[in-house]
Amino acid sequence: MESLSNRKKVVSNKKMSFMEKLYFPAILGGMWITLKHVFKKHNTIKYPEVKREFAPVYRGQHVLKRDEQGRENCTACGLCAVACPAEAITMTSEERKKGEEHLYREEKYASTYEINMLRCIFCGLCEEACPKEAIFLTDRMVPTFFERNDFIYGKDKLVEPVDQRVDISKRQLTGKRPA
Amino acid sequence: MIIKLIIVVALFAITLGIAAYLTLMERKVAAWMQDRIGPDRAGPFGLLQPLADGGKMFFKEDFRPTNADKWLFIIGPGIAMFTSLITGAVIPWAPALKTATETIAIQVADVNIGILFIMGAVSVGVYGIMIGGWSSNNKFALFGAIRASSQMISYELAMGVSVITIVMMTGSLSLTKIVDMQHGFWDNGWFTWNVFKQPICFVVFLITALAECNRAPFDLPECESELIGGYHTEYGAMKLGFFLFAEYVNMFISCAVISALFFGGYNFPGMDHFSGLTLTILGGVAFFVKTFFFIFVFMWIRWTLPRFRYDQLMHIGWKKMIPIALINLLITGVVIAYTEGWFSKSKDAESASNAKTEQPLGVNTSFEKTKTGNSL
Amino acid sequence: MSNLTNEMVLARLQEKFGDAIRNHEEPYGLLTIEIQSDKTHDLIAWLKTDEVLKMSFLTLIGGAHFPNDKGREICVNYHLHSLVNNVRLRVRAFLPIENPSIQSIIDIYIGADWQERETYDFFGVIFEGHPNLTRILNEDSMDYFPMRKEYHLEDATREDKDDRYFGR
Amino acid sequence: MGKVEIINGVETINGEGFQLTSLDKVIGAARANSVWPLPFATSCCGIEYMGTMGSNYDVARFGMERMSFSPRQADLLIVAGTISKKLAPILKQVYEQMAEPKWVLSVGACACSGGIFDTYSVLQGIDRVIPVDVYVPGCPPRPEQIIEGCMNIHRLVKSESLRRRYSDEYKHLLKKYDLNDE
Amino acid sequence: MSDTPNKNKSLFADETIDGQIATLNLGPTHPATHGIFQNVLTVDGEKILGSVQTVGYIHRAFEKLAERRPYNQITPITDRLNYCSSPINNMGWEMTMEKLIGVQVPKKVDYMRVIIMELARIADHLVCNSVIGVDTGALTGFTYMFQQRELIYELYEEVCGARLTTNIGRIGGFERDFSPTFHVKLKKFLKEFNKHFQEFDDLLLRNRIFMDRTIGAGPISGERALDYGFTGPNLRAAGVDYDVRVMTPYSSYEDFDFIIPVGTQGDTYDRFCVRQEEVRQSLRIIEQAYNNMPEGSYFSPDVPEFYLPTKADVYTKMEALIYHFKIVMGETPVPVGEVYHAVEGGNGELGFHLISDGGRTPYRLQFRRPCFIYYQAYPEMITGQTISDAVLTLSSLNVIAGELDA
Repeated sequence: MESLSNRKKVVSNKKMSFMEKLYFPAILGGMWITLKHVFKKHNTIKYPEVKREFAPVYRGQHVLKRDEQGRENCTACGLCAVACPAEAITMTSEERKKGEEHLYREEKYASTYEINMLRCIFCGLCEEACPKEAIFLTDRMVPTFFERNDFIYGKDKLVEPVDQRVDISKRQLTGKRPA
Repeated sequence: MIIKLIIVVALFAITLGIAAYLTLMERKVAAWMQDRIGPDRAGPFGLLQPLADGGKMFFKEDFRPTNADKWLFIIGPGIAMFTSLITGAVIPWAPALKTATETIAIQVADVNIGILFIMGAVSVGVYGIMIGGWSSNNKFALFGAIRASSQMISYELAMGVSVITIVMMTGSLSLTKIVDMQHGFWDNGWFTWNVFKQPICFVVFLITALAECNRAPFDLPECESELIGGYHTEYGAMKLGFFLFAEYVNMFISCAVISALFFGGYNFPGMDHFSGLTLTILGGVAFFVKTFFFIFVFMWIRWTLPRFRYDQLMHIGWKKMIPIALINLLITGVVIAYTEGWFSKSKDAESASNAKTEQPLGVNTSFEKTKTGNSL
Repeated sequence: MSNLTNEMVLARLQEKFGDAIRNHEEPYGLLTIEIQSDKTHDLIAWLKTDEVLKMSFLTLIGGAHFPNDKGREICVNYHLHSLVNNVRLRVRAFLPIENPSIQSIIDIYIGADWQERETYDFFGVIFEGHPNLTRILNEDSMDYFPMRKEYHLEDATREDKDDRYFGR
Repeated sequence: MGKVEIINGVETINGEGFQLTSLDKVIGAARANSVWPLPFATSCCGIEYMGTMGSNYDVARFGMERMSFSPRQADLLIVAGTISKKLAPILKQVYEQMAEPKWVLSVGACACSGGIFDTYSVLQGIDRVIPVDVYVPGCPPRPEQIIEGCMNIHRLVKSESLRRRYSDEYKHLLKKYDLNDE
Repeated sequence: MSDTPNKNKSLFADETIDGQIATLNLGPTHPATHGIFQNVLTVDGEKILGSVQTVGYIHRAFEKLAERRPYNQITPITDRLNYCSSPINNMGWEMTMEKLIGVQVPKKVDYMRVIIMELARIADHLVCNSVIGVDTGALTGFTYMFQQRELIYELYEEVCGARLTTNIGRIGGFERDFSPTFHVKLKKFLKEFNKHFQEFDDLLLRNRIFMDRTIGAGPISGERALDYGFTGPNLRAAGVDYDVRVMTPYSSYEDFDFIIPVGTQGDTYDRFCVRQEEVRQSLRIIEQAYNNMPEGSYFSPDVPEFYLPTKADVYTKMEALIYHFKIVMGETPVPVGEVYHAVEGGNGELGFHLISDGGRTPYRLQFRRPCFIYYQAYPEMITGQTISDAVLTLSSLNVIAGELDA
């Protein structure tokens, strides 16, 4: 068959030279390579003790952010649920009542907000969809559990505690794109 | 008698212990070569890993496939384990301990056909694999068994021929004599160790030993990527443990035989300056150092090389190894005949001293007959 | 590489197959012709051997279901590629849903084997002359053709979902 | 070697199945350090499991580098990847072929729940056919998470009584999944 | 052994050599299948007489799923096609969409895509070739190459935040620019990769054991391969230099200088060599793209109805907010039309045949999955060979279950 691209080059050479036919040169060469590695420093991360640093934009466990005054950002608009290809997010919205202004930033809030971590594929579309900067994926991993039900993350696990803020400032590359 | 008993028990324990820790060593060597750490969480540096494996296997459900042949299924690993353990009996582990009153050989039995015994025992060992593989009633296991048996038969020949070369040079089948012949390190302007006298023979023996132990690149009987587990596919629990254990015992014994046949066994340079208990201990240490070096080489090869294909394996065994070994044997024979003066007219060379050593060539022919008779 | 344009291809095709070519269009630069379903095999066979076009590479066979198009519900697409001329061509035939059968092209391209089976599996298109027209991806016991528009995607056994949330 | 019956000879404090004896502890520790996995790797998560085997994460540290593709030899079934309804019977068969004691690690969204593939052909979670011990979320999980899951399995193994496999609860569990005891 | 290409045309050899014929199940969970598919081999001893394949064990109904998801949610689905090189799938899909809506992305996006796609190709070929190593019994090369692959994953992670199923890029560009860390890591990777790769090469390529194993294993001739619809490295190994990157350049591939490596007989050794050389060529392309990276935006400003506006805009500008909602809800109108777009995936021509009726989801989206098409040639390639060859052929074909079964 003629060349289709004029760029082809045959790369496999199946002719063995005499030395190659003897087996030993290549075998000894290979053994030399592996021997060199014996004296090399290992390249293993001893996981539970040493942890590899994730990229700041890593898509791990979600967090529902609060604003500076500790109010929940989420307004239960449902965009994240719509954007989720795995259909893992469910929520119910409720009107904010009088006296709850210190709890919720907007007039509506999510009374329940659940993510099924077993369904979630950590694609990050919910984060992009959120118009209120409420949900973010963080560089934390979702732990493993023995029971299925433990993976339904409700607001108790998702909303960041007031005193333990989750730092997402580096992720805001998505939110605050330079023009 | 008591001393012998002690030696037997000690040898048994040491062999088992070493085999167990060889599994750890293998994992560690593999890890080092692959820039990893290897087992490090069972005890300090993973030293309890073999115990953990053993403990687990011992308490695992003992399983027998419904269609398997019940007795053969159990006998298989037993034979493999038994034969691999008895081979250690004839290996001289250290120089004989000479006390004032008696000479204690650090060896279970100094039979004068030691090397023949090892060859025989090893060739029985394959029955364990064959029986195990056949009785599991699994096609992959059967393939493994078939591969194992044909591989053993093919490579035993080359191995035997290369051993004969050494036997011819030594004039004895006794391992103790072979080792003693390599006394020291340097004598009469040349090395005493057989490896320097018979390098080709050594290479052939090393390769065939790899094949006999089913080690890569000859690990076809159990090659994981093709046959899942090969002959031990259907085995679990301690029966599997026996098979794996037997493999490591075999490897240990093979390496011991290599160092005894070619690397002077317990001989080491400058051994004449020592005597008595010191000599015995130092000799023993030298022996084990050599053995472990070869074990390392075995592992090193395994973690470097790809494996052969079945037909290529046969090809190498029959068309390469055996001719090379035979030619080497022929050359050796000619050289021996020449040095012994058979070509010169005077018949002095056939001196009384030579006649005493058990007629090398006669032994060889009979030996080969036995071998061929066995394997065919 | 010759400069074969879509017009030249079309002209040559129309010259050869005239009436059998029902329709043609050029969406996004890819010439698409609709051909009578009984002529598909001949067309593809001819295309493979034609010295000018040399459409000798079968890229893809696929189906589509248009339930609203009466009598032409099932569409079978063939993507052909002339490697030498670097021109692609899409050939399609429409089949009625009652009898969606078309001649198999496995004798022209052996690579059509699984693609035809897949199309059968998904849309129920019967490829006449295919030696082993069985389901390929789904279980043999399946009794419908899942890619047809009337069948649901979702697994009926899923419990942890409430459709109200997803706007679907 | 018949069935191991030693357990009956060891006295426990109150004779109940879940009370750990010192033998239980020793054997548990041994088992936990020598869990031989059977990677039932079907798709994406399988590649990530290969990454876990690689030098950077090295499951060998846990004594888990010996892959047992034969179910007879495996202790841990690692189901990594989508299990379709066509594959489910095979998965069940593999599980049945494994010798006791056995554990199951379900890696990734697809194996745990079907994940993104809420479709007619995908099994919505392998716990519909076999009992699962530990779930690892993620699609695919990072190797760290897989190791985390394995460590959870180890915890489970360590704290498990040797008797559990003969207990009524366990038999009930198997019955629920329509699995044979033997 | 069989140095000549396999001439046996029928799927089953009729005549048998003496001896008994057995069937052997290679799969579904056989270690050699690296995924789940089944081959029932008919064997006479070690010799294979025929093979019957069963696929579909991880059929996930991608195409049906794609009909139920809005356009921007399909990128995560394409991830799971050929998961060894998911960025190529992502970007193939994005380019298909861009073709449909008729948008020209900035040159910089093209170059960024080329870098990511070629990294993905390297990762894909590394997996395939190192797995050939594993199947021949040399596990060590695999671990060396997986360390390098791990570096590529770190690079992905810097760009998109995930390792394997990347969901990288958006319709109209990238979700974010390359971060400074990415640049540092990429430079380091480019500098050091070759050394390690050469080491792997030395370990296997000219080793006679490896050559004996792979030469003549699973051969296929160029004509036959074309007949079967082979594309990608497997076709090139058979001597046909068909490469989508050159034939129908997309994403500015015409700017780069690279050769197309080909083999001669289409056997495992050819495939191995072709992949090895392609890795080197990919590296060259990355270097060219990285050094000549044009200035500009990392997304196309022309498609506000597909590319999400910045969060800051969403809060301040009504228009941006509307677009934001429309994109997320998947309500942006798309043209009615039919597009076929092909990219050179890890295994060959990865095509997207999209029929749009203007709705929020594709009317019909069909993937041309190279694995699915060429895997059907497997029985023919292994007939007359040994079981060991079959295993090697399988791994050198690089059949990815996700792509095979869709």
